[in-house]
Amino acid sequence: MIDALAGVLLIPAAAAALLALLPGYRMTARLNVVATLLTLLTAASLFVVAPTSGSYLLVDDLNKVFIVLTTFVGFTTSVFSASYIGHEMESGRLTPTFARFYHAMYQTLMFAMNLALVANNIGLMWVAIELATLTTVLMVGIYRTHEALEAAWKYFILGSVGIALALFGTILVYMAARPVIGEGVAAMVWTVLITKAARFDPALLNVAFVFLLLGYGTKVGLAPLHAWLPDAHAEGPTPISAVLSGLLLNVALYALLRFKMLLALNPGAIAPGPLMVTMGLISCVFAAFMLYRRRDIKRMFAYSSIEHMGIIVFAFGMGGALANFAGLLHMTMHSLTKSAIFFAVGHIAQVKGTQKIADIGGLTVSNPVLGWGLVLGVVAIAGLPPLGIFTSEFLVISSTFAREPWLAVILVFGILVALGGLFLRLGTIAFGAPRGPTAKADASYVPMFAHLAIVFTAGIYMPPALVAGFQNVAKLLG
Amino acid sequence: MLRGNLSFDVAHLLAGSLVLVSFMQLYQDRLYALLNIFALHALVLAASVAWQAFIQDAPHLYLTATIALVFKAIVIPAALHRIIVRLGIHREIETVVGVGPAMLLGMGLVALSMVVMLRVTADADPLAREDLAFALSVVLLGLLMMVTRRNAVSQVIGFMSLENGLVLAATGAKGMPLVVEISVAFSVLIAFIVIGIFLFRIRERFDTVDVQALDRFRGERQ
Amino acid sequence: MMTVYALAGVAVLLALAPIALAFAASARATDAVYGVALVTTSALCVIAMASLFERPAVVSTAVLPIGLPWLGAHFRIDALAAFFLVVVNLGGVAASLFALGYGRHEELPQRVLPFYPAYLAAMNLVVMADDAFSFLVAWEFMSLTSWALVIAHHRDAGNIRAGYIYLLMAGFGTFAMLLAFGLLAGDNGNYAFDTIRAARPAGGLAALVLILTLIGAGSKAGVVPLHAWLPLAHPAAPSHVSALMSGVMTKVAVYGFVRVVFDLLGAPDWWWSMVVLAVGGVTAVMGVLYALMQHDLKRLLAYHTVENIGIIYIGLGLALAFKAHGMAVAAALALSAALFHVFNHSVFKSLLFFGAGAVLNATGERDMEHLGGLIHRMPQTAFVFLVGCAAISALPPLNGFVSEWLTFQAILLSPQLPSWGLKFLVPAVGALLALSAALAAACFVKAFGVSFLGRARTPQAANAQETDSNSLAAMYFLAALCLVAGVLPGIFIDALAPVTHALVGTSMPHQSGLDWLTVVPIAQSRSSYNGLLVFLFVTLSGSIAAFAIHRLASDRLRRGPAWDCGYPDPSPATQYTASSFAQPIRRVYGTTVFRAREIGEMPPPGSTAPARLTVILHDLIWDAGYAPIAAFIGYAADRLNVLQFLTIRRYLTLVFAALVLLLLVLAIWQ
Amino acid sequence: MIRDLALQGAQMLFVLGLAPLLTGFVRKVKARLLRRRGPPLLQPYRDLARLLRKEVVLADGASWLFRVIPYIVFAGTWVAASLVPTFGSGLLFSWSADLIAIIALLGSARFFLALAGLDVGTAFGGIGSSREVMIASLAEPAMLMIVFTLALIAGSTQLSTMAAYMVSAAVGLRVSLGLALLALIMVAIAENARIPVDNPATHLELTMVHEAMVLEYSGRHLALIDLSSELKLLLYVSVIACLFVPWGIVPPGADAQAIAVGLACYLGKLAAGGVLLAVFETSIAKMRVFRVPAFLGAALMLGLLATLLLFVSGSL
Repeated sequence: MIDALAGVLLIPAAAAALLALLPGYRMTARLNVVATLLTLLTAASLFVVAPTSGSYLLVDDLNKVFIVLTTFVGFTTSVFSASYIGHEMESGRLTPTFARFYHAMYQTLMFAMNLALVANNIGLMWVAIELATLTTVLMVGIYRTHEALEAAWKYFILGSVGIALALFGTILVYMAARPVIGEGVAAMVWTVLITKAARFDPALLNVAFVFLLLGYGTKVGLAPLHAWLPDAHAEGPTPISAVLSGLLLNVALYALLRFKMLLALNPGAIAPGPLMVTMGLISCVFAAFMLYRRRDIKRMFAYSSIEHMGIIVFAFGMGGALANFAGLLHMTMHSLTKSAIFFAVGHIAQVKGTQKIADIGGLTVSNPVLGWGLVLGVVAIAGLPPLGIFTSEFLVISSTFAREPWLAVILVFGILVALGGLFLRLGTIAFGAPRGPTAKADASYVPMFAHLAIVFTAGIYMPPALVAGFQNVAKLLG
Repeated sequence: MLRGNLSFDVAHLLAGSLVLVSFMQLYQDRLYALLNIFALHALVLAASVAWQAFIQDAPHLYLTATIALVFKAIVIPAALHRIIVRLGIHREIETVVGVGPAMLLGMGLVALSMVVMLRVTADADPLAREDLAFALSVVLLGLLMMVTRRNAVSQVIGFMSLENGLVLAATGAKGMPLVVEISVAFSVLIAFIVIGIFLFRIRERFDTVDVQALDRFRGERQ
Repeated sequence: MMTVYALAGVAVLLALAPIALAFAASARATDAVYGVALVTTSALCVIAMASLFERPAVVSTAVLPIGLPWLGAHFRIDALAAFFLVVVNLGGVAASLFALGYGRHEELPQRVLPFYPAYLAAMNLVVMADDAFSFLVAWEFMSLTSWALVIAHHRDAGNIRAGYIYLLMAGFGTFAMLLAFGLLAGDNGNYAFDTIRAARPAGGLAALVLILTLIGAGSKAGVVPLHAWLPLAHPAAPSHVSALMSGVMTKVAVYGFVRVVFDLLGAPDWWWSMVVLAVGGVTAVMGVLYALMQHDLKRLLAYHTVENIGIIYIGLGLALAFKAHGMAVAAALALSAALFHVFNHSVFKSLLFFGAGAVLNATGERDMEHLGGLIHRMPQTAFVFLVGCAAISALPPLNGFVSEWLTFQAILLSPQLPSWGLKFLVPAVGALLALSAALAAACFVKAFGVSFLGRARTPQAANAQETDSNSLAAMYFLAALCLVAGVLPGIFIDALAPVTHALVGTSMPHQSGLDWLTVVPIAQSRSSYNGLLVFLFVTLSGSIAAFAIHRLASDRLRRGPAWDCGYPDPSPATQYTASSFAQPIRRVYGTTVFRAREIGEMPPPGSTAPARLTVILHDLIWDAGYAPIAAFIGYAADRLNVLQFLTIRRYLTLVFAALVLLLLVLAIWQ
Repeated sequence: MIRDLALQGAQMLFVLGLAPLLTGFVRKVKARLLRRRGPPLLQPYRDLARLLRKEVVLADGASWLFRVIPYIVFAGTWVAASLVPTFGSGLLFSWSADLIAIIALLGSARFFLALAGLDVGTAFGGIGSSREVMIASLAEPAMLMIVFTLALIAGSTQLSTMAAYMVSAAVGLRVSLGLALLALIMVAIAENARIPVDNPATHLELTMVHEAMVLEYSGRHLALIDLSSELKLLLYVSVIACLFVPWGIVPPGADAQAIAVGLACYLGKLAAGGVLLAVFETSIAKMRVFRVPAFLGAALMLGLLATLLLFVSGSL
């Protein structure tokens, strides 16, 4: 029998196969949208009827949140990408073959990410994340330009090493679990592992976590493992940048969280918190400084993604009900905001015909809607109220300062530096006399403003159901 | 009992020799020789996997062994051999740090992996424990190779020996599912890398496969 | 109940913003927006006055199911909030009225109209907020909207830079407040003010909170050395917004300080007040000295905001000192002085910015060196601006004098303080206060004299037109307020009684009802002031003299050329300019404070080249405080930027290093 | 009540009438000291009368403000002067403005006078105003520090109360008082534009401050300005008198004879003050403008020192 859980996997898989065959980008683009919409609906149904988790697939409060977020952003991005790809085809940057390939890959990516999220088996999860990485590698290189290939290659090599490290960690977890649980699949199943984690061998778990932290941390884009991220964002098609920042990073983070829970349950093991806090702080501050010398608008926002991932990892590393809640909220808000920003940036790049910040200016004059959309997005991402990210940053900082004042101060420093970097550029991009061509952007602004609307609402009012869900998860994460 | 001891010793021997071969790789400064040593690496791995298959009587591991043997010991080296010929870079490998320091670093890494792994309480069976220690050192040595060699072929080799270490660990982990799938997946990954090198060669975007040339354009350098 | 009404008003303002956004293009949008804003703010003002005068003891609260879900958004109007609501909305009323005329000349209305009501709403919300989250949201929203207004005229790169620095400093301040609240709330997040108030935090934690609040609220209020953004941002905005920023928003910042330090925190330590006093004194003097060096009219006014904030902080510091030593009456006096000055400054600073705006409209000039003689072209504006100048220069019988007089009276109580540090600090601060008052008078002689008196220096100034009736109405309204508050201060002081009673436990003796409406802070024998009588005396004796002379002696009058010791020069360039007027003061103070240098170049005999005098001023605070930070960030960014351009192998090395490092950590762990 | 009112009114007219005489007296003494016969004592009255009768020549550029200012200045100074106890303390309205307010009144007079200097738009007016405000920016704080000292001693800023306290035995001899007196004298000299800060008699352009400011005034306007500066001089002398030599001041509600005595004392004090001033002025040279800040800064420091010394010397 096929329940919703299987649905979120089968629909993208089928769509991928279909899209690989169908020619012509208009129809396929629509099909792409339909497929993602269906996936979204199926995912949403998870909240209504929760299927029982088997030994390979699993659904609980934690990954429900992630799945719905993934499928939602996947949907909106597909809407955006429909118009975006259309423009790319007309401008001739993409050939029909590549468009077909693109859509197939898009669905494959969706499939891989969903699989990683619902996998109840650490091995399966690893496979899924590898698949997701490879598909994104191919999409990053899709323009076949010198820079694109270079970015893809960099991503590929670093990604592969990350994958290898993650695998080694996975094996170690299995080794730790086997004496307790016994041989076979059972020793790789989340639901089982969690129950018995307390009796695992701590030393093995420690080594395992180190490898997993680095392996999946590479995907999360934590400094100093981040190198692939800015280029991949900058050179790939914008929808992919949106998906990368909005989703793939989260998926890797999800894996990390699972293993953190595992370690947290084991009294003998090293506390995962401090490691995550350290890497989070490094990423946040480092990325903040990197914002200042950026000449490419997409690369700049890629670095801001690193910064926010740092904040999120920091929050989860701190742990505790408030911090975990804040981490989840921040992750959600960041996904929505950052993808919205990338939508805007995609339109900008198409209007101005460039990604060079120096050649973009006065958007609020030349393209008011687009310009103010970007301003709103940056205001949100910089953590200014009344948008959602302010709430999460408020919770993270205020809850941290009471416990670890200095950490909070460092974090605040990073956030301030980042704010400075973002608004320094925004001043020239959005305001002042218009620069560059001012073509009409014939794209749909719906996805962008939909995301921003959600972020805005969340900043003012959060539905109790959502809050309750988040709080459960926060408790789950300990 | 005797079998237990024997099986342990053999496995231990094979794993240890894998580490040894990794050191030999570090020692090489000719591409051809490096290729051959890597083939040897794969060979030893195949043997050890096969042995594991035998003592765990897990037939599916034989498949992994075969993959290791055929794909890594024969196909890939051959392919890389052709690349080297094509690119005419069979002269020498320019290393970042000299062989001596590389060896010393390697020693340090092995020692580190020992220290880390022997922390593991003995109730996890010694076989696994020793295997892991060796596997970890192989992984680290492979990574070391990747970062100390400038040219792409040797980096690919480094990556593959890293991955050999993974397979060693995976097979050493008694009764671990998905081992075969994983090794297959990795072979695909490596194939991608090799193809990538071919691809860049064929499209003649980069005049050499020296990784530095590969990212001559880096991000925003104007 | 009051809170609910007030929130309704705020909701109207908030709703106005998107509507304005939609219709900003249409011609009548300006009148509509400012009209609605005018009505709403007046309603809010009435509500606030009602809750201040009618039932000051009653505290009305409201909780909305927004904000932090498990907390909700708490709002509360007590005496303190009510008083500041009056200040905020009075400013709002005046600004909206002024903008009804001034706003018509706005060339980019769509960049002003949507943010204006939102800005007003934000300021109201800050004052009403009763939990840390709502407070900070409103606080930062206030910064955000005002930022948008600052960069409304975005084609001027200077405005963009001003907005940038402003937003950075605002973020800095907000984070400081955030950390303070983080301390107060504890790690399980009791963000509601009631719980914090109940906890009555004290000791080291409270001290840290005080410092953080001083930084956070201070950076918004423009306390030296955190003032750098203020003189850049306030002038950049349209004038009615400048008035709000300078006259009202800085007061909201003061409110934040008072709310945290006097209300939320427990019993203060005596040394807190020393910090606040020192900061206040330095701020007052530095602010006015900066102002004297300016010849941009609006920037000069902005620097005077810094000065007055200093005066307010002196009052607050005194109140803190007295409170710490349990001298409730004295504390009430000092606090009343500070709060009364809050009100007064909001009134005359708005008035002055309106005047500057009117001048800007009429001449297109903010630089005083290009003005002059406007009193002939714009007599009414000149008159109200003069009233504002007299008020801010603390001249009796206007309101500025009364609040400073009260502050002096509070200072005169300082010998009763037991702690020696304060015994010595307070008189010194008093000297600084007196100095700043005198310098302020000098500065406004310059401001008014150079821009309104003398002869027109440019054609624009010569052909200026009197501003429109709405703007004049707003200005006359505020000018009248200056006089009333100066002549009948007793009413205002009594209005402050519930506030001081809530914050320091008691309040000044009841003023109104004393014969002749005299103000008696402590005791008749000690000191008293009667604005009404002074006003009457002055007007009477003045008019008597005039009458007598015109009747008994001559009233003949003849126009003639200026005498000027026999060398009158027709060129208006021979007049004293702003910088030449300030030259003596610059030589006295500037040489040390600004390392001011004058370089005079005399052309050789026979050459027709003009002689020039160049004046070089250094903003030491900027050079020592802000420039290094910027430099550091640039340096770090450059250094780290290398990491963007490594080879793949180097990146792998990073990964490898991280791995080895972590393994080492494991190896040595335990 | 009526009596008090009458007393207050009498006081107002009294100072008004007396002020020119003091100026004339000082001039006379100065002349004598210089071995000149000098103008007659009543010369200032004659000057005023003549000026009042003359027509006003108003500069072309002058605005309405220029014509109003003399009255404002006069009114402010007069009110201030009439609130200072001269021969009798406890004036009816003395509580309506304490010493700080009186200083502030004089301050506003100066504020408007400085504006007048800028109104016509001449170079000399500018010089006068800018120097005037520079001097004031130091003189006013110094004055306030002196007020602090005295107020802290007397526990009040009400002149009557202070005078009453000063006459009582509770004062004792304090170093602070000496410093305050010294500072007060320096401030008074500066405020009244006397040598060495300024020279009331000069029309040597570059040295004048006060005179440069009022250069464009003529006729009745000038008369009012001169009268108010004479009032100011009287005011300062009486302030010094009632604070530092408070003997013989008539307490409120005394009989006519006592008042007569008080009057005599007061006139004596004025004469003494005038003589001292004259001697001082003749024995010292005018200083350069940019040495004035040092002079007044010294006064400010003295005032501050006096305040601080209060805490160490003597008991409060």
